[in-house]
Amino acid sequence: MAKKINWFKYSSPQTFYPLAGKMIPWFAVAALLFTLPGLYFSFFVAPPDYQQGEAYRIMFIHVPAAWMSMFIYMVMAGYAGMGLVLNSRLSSMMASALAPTGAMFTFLALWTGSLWGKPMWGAWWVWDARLTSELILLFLYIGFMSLYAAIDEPRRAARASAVLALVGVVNIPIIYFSVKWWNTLHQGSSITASKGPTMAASMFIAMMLMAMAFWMYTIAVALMRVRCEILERERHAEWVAEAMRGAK
Amino acid sequence: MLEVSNLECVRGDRRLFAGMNFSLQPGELLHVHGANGSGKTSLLRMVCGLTAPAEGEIRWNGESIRSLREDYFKDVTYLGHLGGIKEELTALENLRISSELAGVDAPEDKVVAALGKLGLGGREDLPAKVLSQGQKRRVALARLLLCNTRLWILDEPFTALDVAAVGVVQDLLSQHLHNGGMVILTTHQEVDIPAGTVRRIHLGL
Amino acid sequence: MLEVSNLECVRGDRRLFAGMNFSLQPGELLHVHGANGSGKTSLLRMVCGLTAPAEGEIRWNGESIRSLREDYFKDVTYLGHLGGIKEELTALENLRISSELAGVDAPEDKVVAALGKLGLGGREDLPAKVLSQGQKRRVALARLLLCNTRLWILDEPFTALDVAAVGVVQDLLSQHLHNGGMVILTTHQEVDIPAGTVRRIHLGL
Amino acid sequence: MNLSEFFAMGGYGFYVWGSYGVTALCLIVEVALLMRRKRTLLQRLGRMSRVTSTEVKNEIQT
Amino acid sequence: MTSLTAAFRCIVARDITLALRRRADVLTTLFFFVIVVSLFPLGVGPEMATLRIMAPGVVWVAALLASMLALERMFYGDYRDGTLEQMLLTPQPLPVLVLGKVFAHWLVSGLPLVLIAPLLGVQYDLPPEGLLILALSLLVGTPVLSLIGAIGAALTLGVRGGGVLVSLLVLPLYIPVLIFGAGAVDASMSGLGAQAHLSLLGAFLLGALILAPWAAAAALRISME
Amino acid sequence: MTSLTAAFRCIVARDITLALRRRADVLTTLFFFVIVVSLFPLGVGPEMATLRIMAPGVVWVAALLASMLALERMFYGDYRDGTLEQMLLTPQPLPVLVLGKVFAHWLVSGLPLVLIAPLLGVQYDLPPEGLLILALSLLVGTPVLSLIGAIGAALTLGVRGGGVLVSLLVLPLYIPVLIFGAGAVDASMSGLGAQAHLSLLGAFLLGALILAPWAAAAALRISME
Ligand code: HEM
Ligand SMILES: Nc1ncnc2c1ncn2[C@@H]1O[C@H](COP(=O)(O)OP(=O)(O)OP(=O)(O)O)[C@@H](O)[C@H]1O
Ligand SMILES: Nc1ncnc2c1ncn2[C@@H]1O[C@H](COP(=O)(O)OP(=O)(O)OP(=O)(O)O)[C@@H](O)[C@H]1O
Ligand SMILES: [Mg+2]
Ligand SMILES: [Mg+2]
Repeated sequence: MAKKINWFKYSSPQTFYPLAGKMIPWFAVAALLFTLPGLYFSFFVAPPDYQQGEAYRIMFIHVPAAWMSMFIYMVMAGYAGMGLVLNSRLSSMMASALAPTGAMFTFLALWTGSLWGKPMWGAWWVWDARLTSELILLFLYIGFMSLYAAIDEPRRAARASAVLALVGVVNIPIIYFSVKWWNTLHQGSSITASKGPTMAASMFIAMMLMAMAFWMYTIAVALMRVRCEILERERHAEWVAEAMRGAK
Repeated sequence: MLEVSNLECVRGDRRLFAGMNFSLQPGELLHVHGANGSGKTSLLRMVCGLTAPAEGEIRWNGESIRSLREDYFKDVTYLGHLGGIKEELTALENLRISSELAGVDAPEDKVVAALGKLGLGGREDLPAKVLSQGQKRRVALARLLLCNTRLWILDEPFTALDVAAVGVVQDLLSQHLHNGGMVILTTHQEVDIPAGTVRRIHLGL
Repeated sequence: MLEVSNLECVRGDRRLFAGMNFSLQPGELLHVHGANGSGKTSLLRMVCGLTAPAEGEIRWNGESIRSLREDYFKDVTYLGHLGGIKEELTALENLRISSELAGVDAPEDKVVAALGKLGLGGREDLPAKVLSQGQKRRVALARLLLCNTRLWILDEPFTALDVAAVGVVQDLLSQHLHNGGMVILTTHQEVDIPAGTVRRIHLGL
Repeated sequence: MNLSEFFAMGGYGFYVWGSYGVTALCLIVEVALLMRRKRTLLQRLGRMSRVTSTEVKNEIQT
Repeated sequence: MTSLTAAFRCIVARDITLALRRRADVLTTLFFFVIVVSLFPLGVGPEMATLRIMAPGVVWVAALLASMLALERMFYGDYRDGTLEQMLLTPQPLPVLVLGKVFAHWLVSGLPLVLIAPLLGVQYDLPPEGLLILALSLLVGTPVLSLIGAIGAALTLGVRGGGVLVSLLVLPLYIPVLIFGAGAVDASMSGLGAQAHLSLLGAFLLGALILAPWAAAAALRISME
Repeated sequence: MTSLTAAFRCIVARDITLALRRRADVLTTLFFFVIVVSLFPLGVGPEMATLRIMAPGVVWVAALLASMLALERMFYGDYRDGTLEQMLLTPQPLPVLVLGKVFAHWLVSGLPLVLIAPLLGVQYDLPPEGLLILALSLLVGTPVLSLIGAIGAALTLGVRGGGVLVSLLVLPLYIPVLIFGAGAVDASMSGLGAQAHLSLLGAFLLGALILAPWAAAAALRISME
């Protein structure tokens, strides 16, 4: 029982709210600190591709955005599942705080992908397995947010959309392995755990820097959003009223 | 047997009740009182496990109903605002199916007898949708004769019933209490149960 | 004013009643009695012109209601088992729209006052679907305060209402009768209307 | 490398800058929207906290 | 007269408020239309030549299906909660109310299709001329679908399995609209001019406007017995 | 164990009786499917070569739409009249009851499509080989649609604008089934063999059978709060 109380202390919105407030600036600064060298490497250090010329520089945001779209979904589903099983409010708030950012990165992956596809494949869009599954991912995010918005009772909304998020997890491996399983237009993974990167070191560094920048950005934004969410859902709680009065 | 402790119910922005405690022993009837919108239906749905309470706990034989789940449902019959009657099925079919799902054996003659007792003799084979409002309600109530559960949770069982039917249901309740059953009910009408202990809760201001 | 002659009602294979005659004068209330399924709802729907009778005629001020149509509807308010409340609209919107369609002028403050009288003050802007059963019924009944028709046809107006609301509705009926209105209603509860003449019809065996 | 060459991106300027531009726009807009949401929320809650919360307490009864 | 327009306006406003209140419901029809039109390339394959030939047919069939599915919502909600019953008992002439409901229904479920169709046509690589005629034919054709549909919806209210019945009743009357609607686009694309087709659609609309409200009103009275 | 199969059988029997009682409701789905497939030649024109290319896509899109529309009926009726509430309170494990409902729903709304699809394929001049694979792919694919759909239907019960939402939630998960289903027929017609596609569909079916009843049961409990 004592352990339980301890656990709930850290996961209680009331204690998390000020903590999140303190963490936001750090992550925001970190995001900026990764972005600047990231952009420098992407445009000035990495050499032009011998086949694609300069167009391949889209990769430095396309690939991190595509990664983020999948990572965020997994993290979101994890939080949602935790909220469902442990009935902890903060977890479901984190899940709904991550969704819009995840949807945005999915959109960016699609957008940058089709801007890249036009010069490379000659088409904005093809019905390739990876492209289609990424589109499906966007729909999953939108579905998650719409379901959440359509239910008035916040607790029920959180639980229902958690079920949806968990069901949608099956799509992630499909996206990831789609290039492996089917011969498609889209290129396969060039970075694998077993073999390491198969590209120029400077390209790899640029990509990693941009990915880190996106990560830091995501954390900062999610914390901001979860703070709003906490205030909105707990607006009748005593501590919120006190915090407001204190802020005056 | 049934213990409710520190129960809280929140609907929308409104806290309907909080810190509610009561317990119910065999042979007791709990009459939940209160004005329209005071939260009676909400309370009953919590007690039968359809809604999770915002706060507090409900225990059956000492165990939380959340963990008992199906084992609790074995002992409970709930009758809500909605009767749970399929309009396309006949009264007979409705009752046979609900009995089978509840895991009790309900041979046809027993069901026909139950319907007869509620004044629906000769109407067993009409689809429920042509029945009048009160007759539909009677079909729903006939379930009480067929189940053999210990806790009955009845949300306004007397609406739409005529005087004769109200009498039949009151007898039914008396007998159930006499046999050591428990009842929780809401109604805006007067209840008159000779046997058993009647306790009251009043919701709202 | 309202005359019913030789009315017959057939539902499915069953003749619910036949050869029914009655008439209703200003200031009179007709209480239609009968067991569940005896045909009360069917009678009321005929009188307000929703169903055509199998036999017989209904006249309003000497003219058949079939030929009067819209002119008859101007004088009638019907409240059925279904309240005619849109779940998505708020109580306020529901009443304003139904008044407008009924051709009466219902400014917002009047509607708010009517809702307040029925104990729904402060809940005017909730969508009807979150209201409790009794509260929905109250919204439907608030129409009676806004319409200025002479004949009210009410099918079990008291179901789901708590004691306070029943009192309000009874006052409303008294006043309507006092002003020379007419009422036809069914209910299984006791009615206690001080003013006006109360007449009864018993349907069924 | 001069500036116009840099912006031309070897003929792929539209595609490359289209990608980077929209990405930057999305990130900035998201942050701006969040700041606005927080501001209006704080205003609303501030107003609420000044109105004493008696109403809620009145409804707690058993 | 003024009371008639007041009643008409009241019904239209009411139904639009309702539609906006459950916004998703409005979007259903639109979303359905977009899905039907966009799923085809997924199933059929991405060849532009084939897609262009299919385009007018696919869009019109999708519009027809979308309006057929939306029919269910025209009266059923009101029937279910007793407001239709109340509407029959108002001192307003029923055909006016019906016309109001049909108009609101079209605004909510037909007009969005008309507006989005050109966008979908682009997916199928239609020429600008074709897009214009597509939108125009839908603008004249979809109200006809709603009007005819109202009769079917009213007749099948509360009838066992209204769903198929309504399609069975309504479809034969829809097919001419489909043929002339898709025909208009085809004709304009093959350089024949869509004039003739469009004026025929206009004639359909006029006829439906005059007859359908009465027929639907009569059907409603019968259904509510 | 026996009580489980008894409950399963009871639910299936109940839902099939209900479906037969309002027979028209069953026919709706089938009729819709037939209409969608048959309207296309009307809108697109009668060239056999085009039609043959379109065939697998059109049939599969129609099947997908038909099952999506039928979803609404899976739980809504029971929700509306309170029988679902009662089902949640029976001492039977809910996933078993859900599986029963899904099975009955498929028997009534999926199986007929499978049986009639070859007939419709003939309209489009598919070769016998193609017809067989079409029916086979539908036989394996439509239960997956029903199973996935059950989750969506359960999640959106009683939610504002359930209609679109259910399509929005369910469609992303349907698309792979569509691609592999239509792909199987295409592959067999182009001589590549449909083996791979069909076994993937089989794998989807297995996965859905294991996961969907639990997810849908959880969703139902949440929706009834
Ligand atoms: C709308 C179109 C596109 C979408 C939705 C899309 C989606 C994705 C996704 C989800 C990933 C991450 C998967 C992984 O980590 O393995 C990815 C990676 C990648 N994409 Fe795209 N893509 C699109 C277009 C393109 C185009 C046109 C190109 C280049 C011609 C391209 C090149 C790449 C590359 C090089 C990677 C990195 C693969 C790796 O090294 O792991 N993508 N894309
Ligand atoms: N989303 C919401 N926002 C505000 N109030 C709500 C919301 N949902 C429900 N309520 C309120 O909660 C109460 C529901 O009460 P409940 O249905 O339990 O009442 P009841 O005691 O059964 O009443 P009745 O006697 O009329 O059946 C109502 O007062 C209703 O107005
Ligand atoms: N198709 C049919 N076949 C046989 N009987 C039918 C059919 N349709 C209706 N009935 C009978 O007609 C009667 C309908 O009565 P009605 O609804 O008017 O009753 P009521 O007096 O309002 O009852 P309540 O008090 O329960 O509201 C019922 O007895 C019903 O069984
Ligand atoms: Mg209640
Ligand atoms: Mg009645």
